[in-house]
Amino acid sequence: MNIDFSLITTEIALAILGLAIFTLGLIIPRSARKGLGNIALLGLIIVLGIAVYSWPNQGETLGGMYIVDHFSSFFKIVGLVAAILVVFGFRRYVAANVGNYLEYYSTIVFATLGMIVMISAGDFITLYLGLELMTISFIVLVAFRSFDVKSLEAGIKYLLLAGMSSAVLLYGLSLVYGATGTILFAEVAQSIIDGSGGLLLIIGLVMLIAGLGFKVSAAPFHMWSPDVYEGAPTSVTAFLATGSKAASFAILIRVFVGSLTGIQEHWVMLVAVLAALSMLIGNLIAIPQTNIKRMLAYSSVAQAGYIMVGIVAASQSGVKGVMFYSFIYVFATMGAFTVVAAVYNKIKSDEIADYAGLAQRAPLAATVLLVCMLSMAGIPLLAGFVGKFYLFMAIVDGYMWLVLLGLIMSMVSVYYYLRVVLVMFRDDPVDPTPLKMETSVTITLLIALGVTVFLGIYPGPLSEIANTAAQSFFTP
Amino acid sequence: MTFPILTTTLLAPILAALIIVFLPKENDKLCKSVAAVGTGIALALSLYVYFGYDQSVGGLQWVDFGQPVPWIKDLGVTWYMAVDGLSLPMLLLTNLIGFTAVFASWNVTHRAKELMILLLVLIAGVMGTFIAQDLFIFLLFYEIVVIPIYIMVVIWGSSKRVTKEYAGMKLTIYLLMGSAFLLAGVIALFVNSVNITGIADMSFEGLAQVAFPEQLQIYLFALLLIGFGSLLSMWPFHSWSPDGYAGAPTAVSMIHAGILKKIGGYGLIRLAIVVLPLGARFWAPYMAVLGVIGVAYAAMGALAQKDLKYVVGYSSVSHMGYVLLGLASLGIIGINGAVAAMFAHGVMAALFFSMIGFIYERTHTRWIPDMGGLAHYTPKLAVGFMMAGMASLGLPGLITFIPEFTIFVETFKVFGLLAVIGIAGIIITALYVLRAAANTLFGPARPEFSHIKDLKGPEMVPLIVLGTVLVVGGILPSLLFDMIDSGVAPLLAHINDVLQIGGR
Amino acid sequence: MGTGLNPSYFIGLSAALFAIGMYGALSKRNIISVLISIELMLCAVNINLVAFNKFLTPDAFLGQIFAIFIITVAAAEVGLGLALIIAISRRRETNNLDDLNWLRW
Amino acid sequence: MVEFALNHAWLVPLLPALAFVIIVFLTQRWKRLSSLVSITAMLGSFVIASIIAYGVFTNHEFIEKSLVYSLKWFGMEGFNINVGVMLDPTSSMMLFMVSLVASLIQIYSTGYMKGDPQYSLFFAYLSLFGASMLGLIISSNLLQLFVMWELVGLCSYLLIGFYTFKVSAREAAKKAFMTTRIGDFGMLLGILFLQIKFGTLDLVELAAAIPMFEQFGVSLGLLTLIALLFFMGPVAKSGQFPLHVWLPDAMEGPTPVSALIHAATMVVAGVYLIGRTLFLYVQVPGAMEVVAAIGAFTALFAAAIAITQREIKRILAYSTVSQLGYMMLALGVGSLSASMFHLWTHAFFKALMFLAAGSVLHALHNKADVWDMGGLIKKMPITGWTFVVGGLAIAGIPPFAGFWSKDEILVVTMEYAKHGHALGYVLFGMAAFTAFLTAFYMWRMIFLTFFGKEKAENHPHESPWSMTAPLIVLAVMASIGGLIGTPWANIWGEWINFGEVHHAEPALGLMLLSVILALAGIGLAYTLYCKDGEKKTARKLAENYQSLYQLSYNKFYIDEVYAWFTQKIVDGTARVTYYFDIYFVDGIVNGIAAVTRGSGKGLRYLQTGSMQTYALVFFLAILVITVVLAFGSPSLASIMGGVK
Repeated sequence: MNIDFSLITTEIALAILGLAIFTLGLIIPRSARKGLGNIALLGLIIVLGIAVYSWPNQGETLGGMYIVDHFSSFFKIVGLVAAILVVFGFRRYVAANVGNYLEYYSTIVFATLGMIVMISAGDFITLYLGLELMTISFIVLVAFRSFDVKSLEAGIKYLLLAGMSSAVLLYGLSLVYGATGTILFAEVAQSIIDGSGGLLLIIGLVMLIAGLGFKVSAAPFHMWSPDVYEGAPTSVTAFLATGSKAASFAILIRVFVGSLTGIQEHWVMLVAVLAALSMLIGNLIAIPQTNIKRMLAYSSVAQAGYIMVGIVAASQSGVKGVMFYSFIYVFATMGAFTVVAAVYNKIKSDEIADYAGLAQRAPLAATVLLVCMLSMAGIPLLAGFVGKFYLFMAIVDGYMWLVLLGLIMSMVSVYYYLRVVLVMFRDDPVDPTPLKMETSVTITLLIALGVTVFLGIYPGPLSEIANTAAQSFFTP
Repeated sequence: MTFPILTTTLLAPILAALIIVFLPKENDKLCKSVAAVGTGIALALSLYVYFGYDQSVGGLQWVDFGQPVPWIKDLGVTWYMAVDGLSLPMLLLTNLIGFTAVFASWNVTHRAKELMILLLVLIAGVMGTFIAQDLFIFLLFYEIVVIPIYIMVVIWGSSKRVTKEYAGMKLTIYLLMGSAFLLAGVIALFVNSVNITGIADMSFEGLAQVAFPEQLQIYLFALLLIGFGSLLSMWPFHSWSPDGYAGAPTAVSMIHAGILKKIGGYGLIRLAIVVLPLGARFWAPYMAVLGVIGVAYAAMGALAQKDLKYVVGYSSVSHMGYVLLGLASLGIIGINGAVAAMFAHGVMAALFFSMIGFIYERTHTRWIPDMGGLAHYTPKLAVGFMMAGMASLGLPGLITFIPEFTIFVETFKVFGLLAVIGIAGIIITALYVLRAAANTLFGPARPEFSHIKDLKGPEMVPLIVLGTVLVVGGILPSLLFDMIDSGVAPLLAHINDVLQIGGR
Repeated sequence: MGTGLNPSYFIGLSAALFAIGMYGALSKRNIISVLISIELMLCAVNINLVAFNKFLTPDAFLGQIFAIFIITVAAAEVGLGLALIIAISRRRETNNLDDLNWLRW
Repeated sequence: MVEFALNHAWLVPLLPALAFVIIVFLTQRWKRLSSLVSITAMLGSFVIASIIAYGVFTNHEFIEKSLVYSLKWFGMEGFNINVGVMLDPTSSMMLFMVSLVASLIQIYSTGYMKGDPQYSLFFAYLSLFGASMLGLIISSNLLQLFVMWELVGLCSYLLIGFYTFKVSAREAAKKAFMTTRIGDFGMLLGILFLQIKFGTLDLVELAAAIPMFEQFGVSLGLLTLIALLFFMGPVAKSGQFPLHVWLPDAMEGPTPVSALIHAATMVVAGVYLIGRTLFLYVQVPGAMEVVAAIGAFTALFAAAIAITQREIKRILAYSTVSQLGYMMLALGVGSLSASMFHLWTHAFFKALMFLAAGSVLHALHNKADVWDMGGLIKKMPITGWTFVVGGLAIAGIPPFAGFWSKDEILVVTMEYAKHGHALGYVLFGMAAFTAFLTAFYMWRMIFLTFFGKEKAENHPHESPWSMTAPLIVLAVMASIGGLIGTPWANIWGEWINFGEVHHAEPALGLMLLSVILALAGIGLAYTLYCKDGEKKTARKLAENYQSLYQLSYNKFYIDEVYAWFTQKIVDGTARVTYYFDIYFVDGIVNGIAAVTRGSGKGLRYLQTGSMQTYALVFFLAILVITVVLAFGSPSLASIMGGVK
């Protein structure tokens, strides 16, 4: 079989970039390794350029094992954007708290590669490979601060739990394979339509949900995420919360909406329940948190719940909602975590209490944190509102209870976001010296702010793109 | 392609806010002046629009850019800024109160810069809801105001019976909860309209043309009623209001009681009643009952208060009960009255809160028993207080009487005895207002207040501007009513058509 | 194939193996044993794959290929795991999971 | 000129209104100037009013139809309100009377209020009152009239509480406003009924529409209800029982205010209003009887209180209440003419007596108890003799004004009785007895104040001319003002009537009766309070009939009942409501919040930090889901309503 390389240029370029950073890092002197960050940034931007440029290309290669359509391209771009922001916005944080640029940056790149491979996966094996490439890279990244026991604990927890989850996922895959006799999504879908099914398939389905739900940290498979988010370096947390989550959602859609549509009646309600559970648990437990990273972790569990709503719809509008939301979610989360990291750089603390008077010490940071959190809460004039609108639109007839729950829960989330706002804005700082933010951080913050607000006021273009992408998913 | 005067009006405060961002923190007088100019421009523009509106033609006028600008295609959202006789009074009210609110907080020196920025954002947000003729844009502005308010309350608020943190959080979360229901309703409304007509159109006009089945209307109207009702402090969704106002700084109390609540009533007309007439017809009796309960209950509550702000807080709940009653009548007279009452109460409440704010600044207390005889030291302030109070008890010759009377005319016809209970509210109102006034302003002069100064300079602005509106509106009600009627009449005509055809 | 084997045996076997692994993962306190239990679960998967391949698609080696991939990746994972365990025991003088609860609530 | 005045009658209220604005915004600083502005404006109104009166009373067309012109105030589909002017003999008479009395009292005030820090403000208020009162008189529309009605109420509130530092004044003002408010509530309902049933509030249209009320789907019962509701307004405003309680307290205000507002003008607005809407009442005899009964009862009741009061102004206040009762009675028995006639004469002699009383208080530095006075007539002759004139007038001694009007009322009551209303005889009896009491308590006061021997501690002195001049003018009016309505030449009745039959030949018997009653009252007062210096008999009577005396002296404890009702019932309910609000309604809100927070705190501890717990949850979840999906999926779906 002939391989159409034009379809996988992005992946190839990314792989080259990763290796290049690695080898380059080995040959240049330690002192010069600072530059690797810039190289990674540059490379990623180029790769993003390639990805955007190759938007028109669609098709399948490797005999259907690798699917390239607007849907996958969209999520690839999302992942790459996340990677770029991580590399750019956290440079000082990495320099100060992580070190070891060489492995760090190359691993970031490989994690990204894993994501986009997984996004394009057309069969179980590619799925598994991409997933594991991503996961293993992330384990490395999570445990990167090997001098910090918290980071190590997070790493080992992530390792073991991820191992179990992928074991479960694989078992599920094997069962589905057993039930349908194929590992290609397309053929799976076909054979289900042709009537293959039964208990085997159901159990496989459940295990798939568990395995992928773990990756998107959907309750009740979310329990790893707070610990890992808290323990991991903030940059990694940010990447974990955005890139990995978005990619996992892409594959979740690919597997369920794409290939298991035949047995919808079995999983739609299940996903709906999981979504509701994620909203509830995420938002409720976030309330009493005192560590901002941990709070954001729980809120990202809730966010997973919202995004899953789009899968419940199992329709084009639902998929479109998911895409739109994950795009804006990347910027909101990145903005928030960038602030967290930048503040940590100055005051060496992630405790919310220590954010007192931030509005006066670093107005921009405080504002961005406010805006990003509110966007996650879905307050209008911010992108999150539009995103939620699209998501809930998809399910409003038939799932009113879920819509109401989702909206009420997002208002609850405002409660704990506002507690941070309270500390930042009301209190007067212990020491009022202004916090000087680096240019890279400032720019990242401005980007996050700009995109969040702009898409909140004028979401037209993005929703058009998401629409076409969703269309391509259903009619290749 | 006409000049987008409404969008300009909307942007004036925003622009001022942006300017203030780059002003030095220390120079708070400058910040305030810029804010005053910004709101002043907005006020001037809205006055120009108000009196430039052609009532004989009616309908939506001053459409920005000449026609709706496509905004979000797949949702059929358009940037559709226009005004009719329903929006204009609200727009004018917003800018009146916004302008005066700046001066009401003239004496604030603690972090004045931030206060002004938030205030301007707030004003712009509220303005947007009234001029947007597109449901989605309306929603965008609908909630944005909540967050600035929270921040303002927790920074500049005051803790009395409840802490300002509690008050702010209650205000915010309560209203957001309400808006959750509203949002659910709106989403369902939109999706169903698409399912029925096949085309996505979010403009109020477009939605009004959709023929929703009666059951759906009833079910959606309930959601919208909860949403808008809680903002209108409809009983029993009112308990945020007194605490919220008590905790909030003067400017926020003014804007919140003056305008924000009115968004609830405005939305009920513009969206709920006009788009879902059958649902409205089903729920109208319940609305009326809730309205009457609100009137009597809140009036009684106000009677038991010792804190000035609580008195006004409860009284505003009670007045909104009248508005709800008027809306529930679903008749042209009643709805005209309700809209006019919203305008009138806005002016009155704003004046009341600004005066109370000044009193609090001077005496550092709002506890009525601790006051008395203030009229001896601050006659001007007393005048303002009395005007607001008299307006609040619906004294003829002030702007509040005719609207209330108009509401009574319709509701008395439609609901009979129920309305009588509501009308009886005017007695209780008189009682608590007169008590508050008497115990605050009159009686023997207290030596401990001998040092306090009367209103002067910028502090006079709220009294002058709002007081003038109170009197002029009272003497020439047609200024207000002709405008409102020109806006409400066509809507009512539409509703009646639907009720004829769709009804039974 | 003449043998009287049918898939259900293999499914049962793999299920048992998976369950054992799961039990180990849940009960063992030593990190390494947990790691090993996870390997057991993966083995269960492999058995499944190979068996299904045998019965469903004898001519295409989907299952085998998949299994090989899994084994490889698992190896990498274990390597990483051991590295982490070493690092941990350096910092916290323990390889007992119960001691790793600094991150919680 | 006359034409101009008739067609610009709105100038009459406008001038004082302008004066108010000018004083408030411009001349407040200069006291003299302010009073000058106010008086000039009022005199201007008086001039115009006189011209109007001349124009009206010289043109017989006005007897039949009144001059009306109006313009749109505001309106909408099905609800239009025009404001305008309605001129007929009644209104032009009122215009003349009010503007005259008001001018005199303003002049008087320049002397009385001299040196008061809020001098200018006082005149501003007076002007505002003048404006709204005159506006009320010429109103052609019930809503317009109601607006003015409330405005005069506001002025009365402001002026009663004019001495803001006095707690008593503050409370009295509040009481006045609240009491009238209750009346206004009923009146508002009445107006609403009219608007709803007859679709208009224009007096002319209503007058045309109401006689054929059946055509508007209004039953007689409903019309009666409307009339009675509407009557609540006048009951409160004109201090009729049981809403009379505010009027005596209203004497806390400066004396000119008492004279102007609470004797001559505002309090008679209620009577005037009923007169204006008599076309409604004649349709409903039931309501008419209520009006008459309440009027008669009030007259007697107030008189019974007045006989024991000690404060000079209180006595006058109760006499006002009682006289207002007369007017109501006259209306109730259907005689617009008699009632308006008494209104007219009463305005003069009551204003006169109040001003005289004010002059006394001024001289005695606000010592108000009549028992502390005596022999003042020597020191302040003008005040004293004018007061006596007033006394004669109110007691009903011919030829003083009061005699003619009171006699008229007695006559019409008797006729009412003769026309087959048994109730009429009772009313007549009450009215007659009241006449006796009136003469008695008035002269009791006069004897105690001006005659007998002087009290040493008092150093009275005659008041300045600015105060005495108005007294003289009013005295003149009080003496001759009634001559236009004598039974022999009843010019009044011919102009001002509601088509009622007025008796051709004078009823000499009744005249005699009323004179005898008056003389008896005066004589009794003389024997008790003047002949014997120590007034032993008087005191003995008081002691022998202690209970009765207390009952009367404490105004039959009506105020106490009201106070109890407000403090216990109303405030009690209010407090209950409030606690219900913060503990129940708000309790639910806070409860939900607490539950949310609490559940968050609780769930948090699932996150034990031990990785194996997480794994356990993970696998358990899988197990549960598998079981549910494999065996219960459809039912689950149906429960959650997951239908697509």
